[in-house]
Amino acid sequence: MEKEMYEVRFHGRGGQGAVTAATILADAAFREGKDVQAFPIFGVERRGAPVAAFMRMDAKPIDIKTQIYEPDSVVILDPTLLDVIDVTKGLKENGKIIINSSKKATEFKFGKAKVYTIDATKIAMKYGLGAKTNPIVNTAILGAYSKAVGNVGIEAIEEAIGEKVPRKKEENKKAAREAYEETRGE
Amino acid sequence: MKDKIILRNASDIPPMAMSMGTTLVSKTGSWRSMKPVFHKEKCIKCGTCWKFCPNGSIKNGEYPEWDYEYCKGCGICAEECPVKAIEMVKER
Amino acid sequence: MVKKVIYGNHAVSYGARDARVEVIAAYPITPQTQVVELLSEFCASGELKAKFIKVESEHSAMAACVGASAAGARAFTATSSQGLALMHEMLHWASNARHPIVMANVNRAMGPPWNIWTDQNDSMAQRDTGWMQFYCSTNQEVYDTTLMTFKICENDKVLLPGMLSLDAFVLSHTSEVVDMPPQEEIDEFLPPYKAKYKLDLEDPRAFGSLMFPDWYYELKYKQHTSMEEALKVIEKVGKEFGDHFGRYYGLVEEYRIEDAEIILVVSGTIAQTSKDAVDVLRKEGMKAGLVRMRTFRPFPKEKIRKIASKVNKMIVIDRSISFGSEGAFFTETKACLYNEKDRPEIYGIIIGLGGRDVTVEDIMKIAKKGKEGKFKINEINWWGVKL
Amino acid sequence: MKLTIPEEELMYEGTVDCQGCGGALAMRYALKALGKKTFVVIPACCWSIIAGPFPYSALQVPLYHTAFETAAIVSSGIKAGLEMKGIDATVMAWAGDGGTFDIGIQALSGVAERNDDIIYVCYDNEAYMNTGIQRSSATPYKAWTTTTPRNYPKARPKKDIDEILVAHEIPYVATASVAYPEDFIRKLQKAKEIKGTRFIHVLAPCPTGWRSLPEHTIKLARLAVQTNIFPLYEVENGKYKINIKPKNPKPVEEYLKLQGRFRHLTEKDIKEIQEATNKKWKKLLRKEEFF
Repeated sequence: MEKEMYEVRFHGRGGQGAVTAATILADAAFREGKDVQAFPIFGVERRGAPVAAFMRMDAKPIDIKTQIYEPDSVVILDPTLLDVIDVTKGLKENGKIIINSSKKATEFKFGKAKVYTIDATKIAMKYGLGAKTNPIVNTAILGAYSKAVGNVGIEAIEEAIGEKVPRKKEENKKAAREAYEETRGE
Repeated sequence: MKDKIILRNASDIPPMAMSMGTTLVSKTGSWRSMKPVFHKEKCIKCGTCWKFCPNGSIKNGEYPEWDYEYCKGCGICAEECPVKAIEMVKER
Repeated sequence: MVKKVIYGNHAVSYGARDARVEVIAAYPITPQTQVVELLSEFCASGELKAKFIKVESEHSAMAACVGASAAGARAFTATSSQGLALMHEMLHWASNARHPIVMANVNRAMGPPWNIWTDQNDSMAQRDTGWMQFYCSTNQEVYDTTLMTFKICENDKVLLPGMLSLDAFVLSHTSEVVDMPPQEEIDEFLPPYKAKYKLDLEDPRAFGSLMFPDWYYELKYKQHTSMEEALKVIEKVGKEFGDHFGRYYGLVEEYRIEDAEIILVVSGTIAQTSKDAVDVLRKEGMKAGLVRMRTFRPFPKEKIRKIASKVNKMIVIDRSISFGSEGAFFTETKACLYNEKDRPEIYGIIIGLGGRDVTVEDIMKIAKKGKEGKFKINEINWWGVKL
Repeated sequence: MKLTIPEEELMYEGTVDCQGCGGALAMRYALKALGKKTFVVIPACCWSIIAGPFPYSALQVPLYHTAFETAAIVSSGIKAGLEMKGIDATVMAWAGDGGTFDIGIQALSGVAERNDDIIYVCYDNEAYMNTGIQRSSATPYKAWTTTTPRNYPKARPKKDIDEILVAHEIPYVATASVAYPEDFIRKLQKAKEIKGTRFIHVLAPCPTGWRSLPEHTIKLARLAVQTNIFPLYEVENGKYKINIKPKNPKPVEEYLKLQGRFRHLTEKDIKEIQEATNKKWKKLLRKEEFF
């Protein structure tokens, strides 16, 4: 089946804001004229447990209502998940992986996938997002997504943050922007 | 208000069970086997009988007046009358 | 006009807000909770001037709506699954007493075992309560249907409650773009509710008293007639909505059926996914079409007859099961065609119970198998069951 | 005549309550007390029938019949609707003991916890009388009903619904008896002026179910108070006040012996009931003293 739509999977832990990240990205893509969907993995979310969320965008209206099995890119909010789950499952050949990590992208190897890293935790702490034990990295990682994938602009993401983030809107926008500037690929 | 509501077909009834008349159509006086008979001479006009009638079938005047169209003949008025001015007698 | 990316659940809340509901009574249940959370915020902030009764159960939620509606107010609630089941008695009450209450039901499987994912067994179990039932397939439709349902229910010729259903998670927790018209335009489409029958100090009447067999039967006849009348009103309101806001709705949505040889009859989000399947099948050369069932009660019998008269094969896909019988849409579709001279062959498929995902590939395979006549004709076909 | 309660009648005659019905009398009083600006909500109970069959009504005020367990919450719904429509009126839920003590207690508890602005009156005839005298949790200890036969009468005491309502910290809880209409009406009128959930529990003898004489309805309702079996008291914002304290309480036997439902009681049973009554009365005196 030919696909013009673009699909993203987010991995995080309950409470880290993976679902919000998917929703903000959808909102941002919508601001650039796309039709969008964002949804959590249909399950019971518990704080700390691994969770996944999805975003689907297309220039044409989206009809499909299924879950996402073969994402074009994967965003990982919590690097500790890399040991726990197969984050590349279903990822398209030449897909992209964006990881919240202080390591260099070249230190990761996932087949033909192109890897990008950003120390979103450091950025989130710098802007006072979340608690020290549980920094909220979802806005920073979206800045990284924008740079890495390039199909949703950082300005639209900043606007979407203004709409969807209830508190510390400016700090979140700054975190996204800073991550955008700092993101490096392999 | 005592009139029976005449209904012929479905178009005469509202879409739900909404009342259109009052229970005064039902003459509960026919339930009586015993009838309260009033002895005016004994009455002290205390209002006790009027007060305790479950259905308000005793009307307030200078003296109590029984509404035999509805009075069911329970006998509370006779039982509660402090001066025994009311007597229950067999209906004929 | 505001376009927002919002959850299906929030589409319900915004719909209820923009319909200017006056009394809300609801009890939280997964996956409906966001509906009541956002409505609580609307009420707390004064954005919506309504009384929100935070009841202790769904039974009471519906009972409170019944009371509010009896007093002449526009009443709204939302629930799901077990909650809907608990309401059952009061669902009859709302309909029999002719209260135009609107309810959003997030279609969720019935337990045990606990399962919070989607299927339609919860709402199908309420088939005979006298509620109109609408099934949505996008968040936009959820919002629009909330508004339309009030207008349909409150129509003098209808005066019945209406339930709109949205699939658990696949709509309830999915963010999509929803276009919300300006309030003035909505007010024009949906003016305040003026109850024709209500509790009134000036004209005191009793409602719902004992009724003997001499008139109860006629009352049921009237209730049914109103339900039939609703078929016209639903179409009229759907058109009126389109004239106002540019999005038209009917009893069913017909998708590429003009020259179809085989038609899929589907509801909810599976129907939306099925559109993609039909597109691909068409590209591959199969003349497939889709009828998306928006309305289950009243059942759009004439509509189905008309559509069925032009095809040889129909496949009805149900996300519910009446144990010992079959899927609800399958039964109803067949039943309304039985006395037709030229009726198509009809297959009944059960799919996706308890939130099992239904993909484009599933639908394509079903259509192909149906075209080849490989389904059992006198039985239901369980799609994808692990045997 | 000398009248001690309001003269206005807001209940029509022609109702089909049994001869000597305490429940019918209680409604007559309630409407006198609350007046024309009252909405009445009746769940399944004797009053579903008494209020008149379609197309007739026994009340001169708006009346909504509702399902068994919903009197309290439907009243809240009506009140909310009226408030939205700018109508200021009293909404009174009018339920029997089954609809209050048993099947309706969940919704009633919800209403009381939220302190919804309604008056809830329970007319208590101590069993499911409308369905033909089956036990409820309001049925007294050792009483006969059709589901508690004489050789196996009710083994548990009457549920203390008033204390349950007091525990909800609502502004007003009161008991009443049809033998004391001035007291009952005063309580209703007081309740009318209070905002929030107000609960009034009125003992309404049922000659049919109690196996008593119709003319003894008032006598029994009075004896229930004079024996301390059914004390009259009110709890206003948590403060207890006993309205009638019999100087020399009558023995419970006087009350029990007039009722066929207690015909099977032994000397021991009566003694037991007397002791339980004394104990409960003492407890109430203490509550009045301390709260």
